[in-house]
Amino acid sequence: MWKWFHQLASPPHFYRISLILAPWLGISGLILVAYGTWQGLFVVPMDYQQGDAFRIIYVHVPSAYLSMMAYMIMATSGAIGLIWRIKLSHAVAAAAAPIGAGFTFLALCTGSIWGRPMWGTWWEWGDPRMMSELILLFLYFGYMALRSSIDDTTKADKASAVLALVGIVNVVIVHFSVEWWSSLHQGQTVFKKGTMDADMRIPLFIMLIGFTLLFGSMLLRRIRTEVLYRERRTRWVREMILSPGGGA
Amino acid sequence: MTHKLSGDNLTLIRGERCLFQELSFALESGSLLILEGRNGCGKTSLIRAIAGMLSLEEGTVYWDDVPVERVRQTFHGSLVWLAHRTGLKGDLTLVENLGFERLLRAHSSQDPEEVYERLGISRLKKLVLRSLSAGQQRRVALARMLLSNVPLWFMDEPFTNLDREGRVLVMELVEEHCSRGGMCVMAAHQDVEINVPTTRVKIQ
Amino acid sequence: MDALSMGGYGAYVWSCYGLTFVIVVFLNWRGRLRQKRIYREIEVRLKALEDRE
Amino acid sequence: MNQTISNEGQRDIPGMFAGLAATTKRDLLLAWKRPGDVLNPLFFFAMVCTLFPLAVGPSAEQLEFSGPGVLWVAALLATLLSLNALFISDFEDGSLDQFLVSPQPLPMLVLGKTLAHWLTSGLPLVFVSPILAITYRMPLSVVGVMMLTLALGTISLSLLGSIGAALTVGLHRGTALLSLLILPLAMPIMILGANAVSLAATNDIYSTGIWALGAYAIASLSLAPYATAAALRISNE
Repeated sequence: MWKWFHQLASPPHFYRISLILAPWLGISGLILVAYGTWQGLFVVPMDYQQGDAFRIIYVHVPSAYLSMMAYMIMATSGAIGLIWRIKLSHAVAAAAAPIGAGFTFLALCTGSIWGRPMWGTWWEWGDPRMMSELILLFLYFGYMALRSSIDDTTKADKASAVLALVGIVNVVIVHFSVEWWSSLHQGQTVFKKGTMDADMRIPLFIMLIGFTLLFGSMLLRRIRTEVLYRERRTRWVREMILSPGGGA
Repeated sequence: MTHKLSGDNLTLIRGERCLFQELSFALESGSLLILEGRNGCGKTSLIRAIAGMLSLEEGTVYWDDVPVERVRQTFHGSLVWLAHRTGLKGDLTLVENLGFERLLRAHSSQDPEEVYERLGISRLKKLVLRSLSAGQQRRVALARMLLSNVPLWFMDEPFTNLDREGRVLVMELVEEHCSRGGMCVMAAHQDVEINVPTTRVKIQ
Repeated sequence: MDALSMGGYGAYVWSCYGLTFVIVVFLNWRGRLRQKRIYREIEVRLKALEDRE
Repeated sequence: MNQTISNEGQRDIPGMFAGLAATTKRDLLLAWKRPGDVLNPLFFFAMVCTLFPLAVGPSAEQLEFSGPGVLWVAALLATLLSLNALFISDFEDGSLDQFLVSPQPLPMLVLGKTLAHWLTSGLPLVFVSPILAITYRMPLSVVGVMMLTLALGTISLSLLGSIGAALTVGLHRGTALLSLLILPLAMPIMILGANAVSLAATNDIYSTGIWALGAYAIASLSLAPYATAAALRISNE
């Protein structure tokens, strides 16, 4: 098991595997998302409370979920890189950040657009989820800014891993503190936790899986870029690029 | 009690460049290790790596045949560090600066006054360090080194900012330290001739 | 027409799906762009090295 | 000078609390010699508090309502301003190198520095804040609560901020970056502090906020020095 893991974590091996894996993930993700979108937009009956506006959740929930997942991937792989000094995991962390920031932004926008007809406002300061997402976006910005302002890659890897770990504790605390705060100012929860019917839930699951697969394929491509850049002096990169087929 | 400092297969890559590769050395009590090379060739990186301030790409530094990560506190308790940036506060006086050091590290029982006298800084005791010349500040850093009771001296470019007299003094101090069973690691870009068993490591 | 208006919520629903599409495509495009750029850089450098040898 | 080297490495190293006490003492002494570094954030604090009524109008109920929030935001920004200098001079003059190769545990030395930072930035803020609070028409009973929240909150701010200061030490654009890194981390502290004061002002139960701030301070007291120490080792490579 350990040996297998080490083999996978070796850059050339990973590069080859991800070359095969990424397109499959991308294609299957696209198919699932297309099917889920069609279901979500046209097939699923509308919600009796929210009307057709509830269809937004089919893109909002997956992007919110991916924004958190990308951060988890970023922080855990950063920690693995710090503790076991596996170089590949730092490349994973570096690759996950921009995608995570993109999905966080998307989750904020779709949440805000959903809030307009539902709450009558584009932005609800008292909602813990929106606030946590916003802070998460700031954390992503801070992470990427720290990374880009350190020239030495090894140093940037380690410093940003520390930041990501500190930030992960913070996201939890922000959520609870905003929850306390909004309970003072609102008196009631704005989000009603409705139970979803099965025929509404299944497309959501399909969307979640589809988005995750798309995310996976994008992540693999970016990791590959990172690996290529970090290993640019090594023999295997040289052999691969100068070979007739190339490796793109 | 004799000590041993050794490095095995040390490799360090900084940014683009590989500074040194598969470098090994061993140093026993009573001897001197000189890291030689032109300016900017990675001597400072090497000496910092040996002292445990830089993480190496590969290789291990051993203190008494134990990897230093495992005995960090003992290792750092056995060394004193002298570099171009002295680590002394310009806003504090000589006595205040050295008083802070005494709280961090094991210190020798000898009279500080004697040490100040020998280094020619006893008249400067009450002055704020900022008002001293670079050479005088260097001597204060030397005083800190002498007052700490440790076997291992790390000296990164110990001769900068010193006049001829100062350079001779440093060589004498190192000689004395080694003859008393101490050991010294030194990074220097000029020729150093000290009458103790010396190992030289050249960095390209 | 019904599908477009979404019971009066059309603007909100469609803008969300549109934005999602834009951002996913944008992220993918940026990833590809960066990969191409890095690959080209390394290729050029390696070719230059080989020519010198 | 004829004595032989008897030391076996760690026998006569002062204990770990000696390292904490030594760095605290040294930094307090330094602050004493350069009072400007202590006073500037205080002036900044007072000025931000002055700006606010000028911007939104001096009506009494508005000031009463927004007082806790304004004071807390100003305190947060003032702390941020003073955090910048936490490690820079040590980095530049080589003291940081000395810390890294000292036998003392680095988290303790860092804790000592952070403690000194709190004593010279957080604590003065706590004592200056009543003057400004009174201009915001805050009743005396609430002023006490505010001082308590500020005291607890600035401990956490100093500790969290030290992580950011350690991560950005030695970077060219460190100042702007530090704010970007620290503000999201500091947000919960401000939420808890400012709202506890607001609750006290409306005679509501505010103890939840105080307890949460206390818990936050204890948690950061026990965890932040390790993160800061790790960050310093990385930044000083």
